[in-house]
Amino acid sequence: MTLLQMKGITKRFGSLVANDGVSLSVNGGEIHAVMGENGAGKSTLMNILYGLLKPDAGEILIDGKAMDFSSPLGAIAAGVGMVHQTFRQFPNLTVWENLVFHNEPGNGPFVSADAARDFVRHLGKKHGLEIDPDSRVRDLAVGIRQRLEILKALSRQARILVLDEPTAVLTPQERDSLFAAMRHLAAQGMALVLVTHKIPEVVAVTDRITVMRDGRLSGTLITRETSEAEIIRAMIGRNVPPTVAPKMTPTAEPMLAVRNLSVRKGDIAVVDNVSFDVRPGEIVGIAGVSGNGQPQLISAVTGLEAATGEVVVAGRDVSGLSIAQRRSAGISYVPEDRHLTGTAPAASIAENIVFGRHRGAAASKRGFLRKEAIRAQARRLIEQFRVKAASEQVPVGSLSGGNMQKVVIAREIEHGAPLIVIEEPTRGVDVGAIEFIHKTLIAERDKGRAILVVSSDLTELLALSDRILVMFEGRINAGLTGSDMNENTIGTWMMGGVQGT
Amino acid sequence: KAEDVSYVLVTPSRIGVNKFLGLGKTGIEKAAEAQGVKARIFEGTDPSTRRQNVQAAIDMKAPIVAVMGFEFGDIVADLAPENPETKFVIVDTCIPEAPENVYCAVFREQEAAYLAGAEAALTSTSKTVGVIGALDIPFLHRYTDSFALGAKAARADVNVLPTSWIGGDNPFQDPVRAQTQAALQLSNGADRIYAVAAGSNGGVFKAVAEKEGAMAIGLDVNQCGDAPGAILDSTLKRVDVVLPATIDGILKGSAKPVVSFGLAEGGLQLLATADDVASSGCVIAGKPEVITQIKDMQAKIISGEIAIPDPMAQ
Amino acid sequence: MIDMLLSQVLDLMTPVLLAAMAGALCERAGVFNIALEGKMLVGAFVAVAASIVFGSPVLAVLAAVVCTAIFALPLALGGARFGGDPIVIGIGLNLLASGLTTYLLSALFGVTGTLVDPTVTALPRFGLVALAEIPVLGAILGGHSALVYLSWLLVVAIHVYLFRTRWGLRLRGIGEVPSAAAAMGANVSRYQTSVVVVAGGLCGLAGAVLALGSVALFAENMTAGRGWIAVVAVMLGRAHPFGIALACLGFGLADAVGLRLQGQGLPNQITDIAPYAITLLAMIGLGLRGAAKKMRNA
Amino acid sequence: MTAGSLDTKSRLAAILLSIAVAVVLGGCVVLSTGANPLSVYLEIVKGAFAGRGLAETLARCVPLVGMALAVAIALRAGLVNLGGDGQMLVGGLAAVLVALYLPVPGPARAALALIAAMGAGGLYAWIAAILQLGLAIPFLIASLLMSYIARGVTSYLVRYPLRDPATGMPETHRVLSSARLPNAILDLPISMGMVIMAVVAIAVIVNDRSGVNGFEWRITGLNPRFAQYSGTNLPRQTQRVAFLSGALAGLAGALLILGQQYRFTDGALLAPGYTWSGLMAAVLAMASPVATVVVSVFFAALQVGGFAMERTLGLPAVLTWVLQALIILCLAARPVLFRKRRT
Ligand SMILES: Nc1ncnc2c1ncn2[C@@H]1O[C@H](COP(=O)(O)OP(=O)(O)OP(=O)(O)O)[C@@H](O)[C@H]1O
Ligand SMILES: Nc1ncnc2c1ncn2[C@@H]1O[C@H](COP(=O)(O)OP(=O)(O)OP(=O)(O)O)[C@@H](O)[C@H]1O
Ligand SMILES: [Mg+2]
Ligand SMILES: [Mg+2]
Repeated sequence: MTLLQMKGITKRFGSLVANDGVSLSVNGGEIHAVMGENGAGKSTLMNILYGLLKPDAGEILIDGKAMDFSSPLGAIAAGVGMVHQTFRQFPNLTVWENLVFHNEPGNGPFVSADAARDFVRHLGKKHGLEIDPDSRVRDLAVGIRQRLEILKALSRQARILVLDEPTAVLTPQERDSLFAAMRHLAAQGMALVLVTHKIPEVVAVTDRITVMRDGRLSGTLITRETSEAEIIRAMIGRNVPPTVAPKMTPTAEPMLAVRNLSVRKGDIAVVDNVSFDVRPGEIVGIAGVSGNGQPQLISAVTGLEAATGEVVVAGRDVSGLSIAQRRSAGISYVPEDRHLTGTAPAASIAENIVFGRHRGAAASKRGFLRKEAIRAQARRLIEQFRVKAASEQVPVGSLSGGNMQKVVIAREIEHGAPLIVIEEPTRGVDVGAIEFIHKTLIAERDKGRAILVVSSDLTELLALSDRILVMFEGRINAGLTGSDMNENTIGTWMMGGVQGT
Repeated sequence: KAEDVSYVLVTPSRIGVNKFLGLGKTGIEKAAEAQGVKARIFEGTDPSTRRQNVQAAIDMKAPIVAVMGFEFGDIVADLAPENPETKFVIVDTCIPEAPENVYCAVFREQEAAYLAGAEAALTSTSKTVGVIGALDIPFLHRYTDSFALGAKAARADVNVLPTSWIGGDNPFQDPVRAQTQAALQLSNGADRIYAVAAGSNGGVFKAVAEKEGAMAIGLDVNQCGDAPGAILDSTLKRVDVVLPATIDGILKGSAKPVVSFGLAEGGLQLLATADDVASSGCVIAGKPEVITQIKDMQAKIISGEIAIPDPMAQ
Repeated sequence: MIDMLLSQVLDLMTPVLLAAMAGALCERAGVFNIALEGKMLVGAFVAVAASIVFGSPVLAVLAAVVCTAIFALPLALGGARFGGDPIVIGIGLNLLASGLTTYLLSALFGVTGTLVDPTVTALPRFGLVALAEIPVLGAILGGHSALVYLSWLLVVAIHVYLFRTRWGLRLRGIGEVPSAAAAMGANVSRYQTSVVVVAGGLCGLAGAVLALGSVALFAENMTAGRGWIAVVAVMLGRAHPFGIALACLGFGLADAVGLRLQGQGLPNQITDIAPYAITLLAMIGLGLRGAAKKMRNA
Repeated sequence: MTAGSLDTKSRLAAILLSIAVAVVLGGCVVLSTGANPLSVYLEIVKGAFAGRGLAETLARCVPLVGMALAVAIALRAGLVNLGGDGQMLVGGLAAVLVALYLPVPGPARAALALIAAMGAGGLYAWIAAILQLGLAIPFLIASLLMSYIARGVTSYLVRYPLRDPATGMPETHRVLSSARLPNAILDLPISMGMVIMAVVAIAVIVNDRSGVNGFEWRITGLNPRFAQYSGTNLPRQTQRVAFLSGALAGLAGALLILGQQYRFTDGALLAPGYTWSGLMAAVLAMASPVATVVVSVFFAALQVGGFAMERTLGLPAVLTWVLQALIILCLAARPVLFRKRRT
């Protein structure tokens, strides 16, 4: 039976039609995927369902009854839960405070902290998503914060659960346990809507797929009866062959040489005596369960974080140098979080692209910006990287995630630095853009650049890397090449490498 | 034609802040009325608005422009030479090498303050007196230092507490801080306090009113009604008399460029020595023996037998 | 001597403490409240005016609370509900308060400067009977107006509200990430608006204490910067009720000690800055310790 | 370079609309006192721009624009400078010391006094920046607290060691005419202060729009993490911006003293509340230098016109405050008027 029905939903932002008469129906007990390119209108549709946006036209039916949500409050009351793509959390509050917010256990006006903690533990155990209820959210790793986000939705006794790209930051293990939880919930009669760009996940876990394209419904597929290629075609109107590039084992002098690198937080070494090389013409991937020191390792290499040990770039010891000096020594860096670190969202595309090299001769003259040159460069990169944007002058923050990512990558590749350090190259990015970004990175490798990639997406690591290093508890405990580079082996090493080896 | 002519008074701050400025307002109104012209009052708040106001008064061809306070010293010095047909009256300060169209009326506040100190000492039972000033500016030392001098002169064994300054963000209008200061002086034994704190005086009065036997002396106008029974006396500064008189003198051509007013000229007065002290509401009215002593002292000051130094000149 | 000092500190700091609590609530709700000074002034004016009209201190305090809450509406609606800039609205309100009270003073009562009226009585003072027995403590804690005791109860109450109740939790969340709070179903603008209004009432209370706590009169701009001290106290206390209370206590103490140092011949220009200088020095001290700790860890 | 032109237009419309609302509201207040709102507004406009009014408005612009830009450049880079009062005071004091006591010829004294003022104001703000960087005391708090300290110390200095005993005020001696800034250039009512401030304003605007430094500061203000990741040396930048902001405040103080007051009088620099008016202007203008200058000029005109109106109509002085407050509140509330556009 149909639990949720959205009919003829239309939503405009100014002249842009984000949703154009979209319909969606989801049954109880069903896991339903919503797919589409970046900017296709998925988040908009889900925000309407959750009462965050008001549709210009169309209706929402739950259990056949027409709903009119003016706020998330109404949606929550009607049994809609949502795991947002961007975390909606309070970093300075504790996990339990975040979880019971607006739904607090306790007597009268008082919140019972103990009841709330028990609730967190209980819920975590039940769904295999355990978190310490008393830690501050700001201290948590991204993966754990994602876990909290899912728990939050589960805690509201939602009958319809929307997950907007929930797996983007999860490790395979975390992802699998999430899927198990999702199946469990579906079995209890819930309707689950999964927004994602990852086709294997869709194939693995969903029952039906609604595909969107340019704000319109492009088709509804039954997962069992369809294929990856068909889904992709519905999404972007063409086939995307999987990226296969021959693996390389260059022997040139290392472009990046890391020696005995350690980062301490209090008494704990979050990066513990790590050494490795990246050579020109190779892509080295770093795998690991989140919370094992990958971001700190990258920060130590790029100079965002203080560390002991040695970092040598192109033969030059950059250990004591500032970020700017390391950049000019030859590091380019695509950070994990494009909103928080990778861009100034309120500034224009052109400004974001030039920033960091605005003092160079191409961008400025005697202390003044060469605005036309800067814009021309931005226009060229927008074209080259196929960024969907009205012009180079629109704020980067108004781009969809995939396009924003392309801007960051374009900017960093444009540096021409011999070493590219890149975190989560395609998080939240659609298949078309993933293909493009992967091809671009491989092309850069073939031009002789050294590339260091951190990704929580193993498929991506396997597709890109010539060599994979696995991090566990701050150390690199495996360096895998050739036939050792497969999900099983990597997964084992990610868990510490005890069983089965 | 007469309706278009105005005498203008320019004050350094909003009139409400200080009773003294209110006296100036009365004074200019009296002078204007006597000549059948209008009186205008321009209230400034800061150096540039003060200057603008004086300039505006000149521009509107006011024959008499009176200004009150030290704040106008530089302004009049700059503007008077350029505008010889306007007559300037400065209250409280004179400018060196003043042009002919500038008249100044200064007061010897130290004389009245001296008497206030004597009176406080003579009536004190705790043999301790104090004074509270708004802000530690040289001018106010005429009151505070001379008060101490007078107290000591009247009674050698009297203890004069160090002057308390209100300070803070709004010294002339902070009764709460004034009350705290006064309470502190009272707890240090003072039972007579001279309140030299303009709009903050209310706090001093409140503090003495709450303490049995303690009394305050008011400033510039008769403040005895503000806390009946708790105000011993007030020192008066008769700007309301001096200003019209000076203007009258200017019109008659008899005014001198520099006139100093003290007890002798009736420019300053301790209410105790006034003829109508009985109806003043001041506590001192009931102490004729002290009044006699004070009058005696006043006579000596007027005759020059007692010389009171000007604290500002030091 | 010391007991009188501490007793004075309690009296002096109460208006600042109440205003700072108002500031803390707004800060927690994510509305920067820079209008404490103006709101306190309105409270002081209304308290004295109402005292003349009604002749009852209780009604006077109530009127101050209600009117100041209303006066806070522009900040509540403009700043909290409709996304105006709270700093600009706050400065505007300060200006308005100063102009309006001065204007009403002459329009309603025909006076400028200071409004004294025999019918205005100070708030009654209580000696806490049980405390009066104890030698020093009795002198410190006894004999204050009810609002002095109330202000300390309020510190505890606001702490409990913020950190123990569901509404406090929601408020903290709203102040931190309003969009997240909205997504969880909290009505952000309603919380913010009502908190700013309640804070207005608290400022009214602060003004009432200032005007009626002991002096029982109103003088133009008599708040004399106390609202700004409250703003600083909110920052120093990091919007934490106990931290703020401590900051206010420190300010009050430094101020009272400053008054006494004047008596020892220190120029008042220097004693006036004691509260700020001591605060800054204390922060530098803490900062140095923090920096040293970091060094040791690195 | 952001797609701002369209936005600027609607922002301008919003500002005009809110001024209109304020004018109507203010008119009601005026009516309630029995006066004629039209003549009140006419007198304000005349007072601000007609005859001597224009020169006075421009003169008031000098410190106001200075203080507003001081806040704006810091705000642009993400620093909230609440210490303008203190920076202005130390700047003013440094200026007057050089102008009074440095044994060089007059005009050189004036020039050196300006430089000293900028150095002193800048250093004073720089210390607050160091406190933030080194000891984690937020710049906003440090600068504010240091303001109070500057007030006390300068007050003490001019009351005692530096006092001119010839006056009854706590103030220094008067700066000699030769060391003052000329008040009329080429017989026009344009003072040296105005010229200097205009040059500074243009420099700030150009730097913000086209300078590499301005670009860097602006991006830092938008997202310091991004700026840092892109290679900006944040601590150094914070120090520089703080210094420049303080230097501007110090310059404003010096221009007041060398161009208008000629001596350092306790309280005189702060009495008109330039710091708060400036903060207000900068925040209203969302730290855009051009808008900051425009809003400051508007405030200066409003204040000068208000005083003139008060004089000619003899209305209660506080009415001007109330009017100003209403205009500010309406300006701040413009999102209310334009709230439809947000959803
Ligand atoms: N508040 C808004 N104002 C203006 N345009 C918007 C707004 N929200 C979304 N859009 C636009 O609507 C379109 C659809 O956006 P939406 O976020 O729904 O895409 P999406 O399918 O979720 O993309 P992604 O895969 O990147 O998450 C995009 O072009 C986006 O720029
Ligand atoms: N002011 C705005 N103008 C135009 N578009 C906007 C604006 N604000 C938000 N958007 C759009 O809203 C959409 C929804 O934001 P959301 O947080 O879901 O990001 P996203 O595009 O899905 O990116 P990501 O995958 O990086 O999170 C974005 O695609 C963005 O284009
Ligand atoms: Mg999306
Ligand atoms: Mg996305």
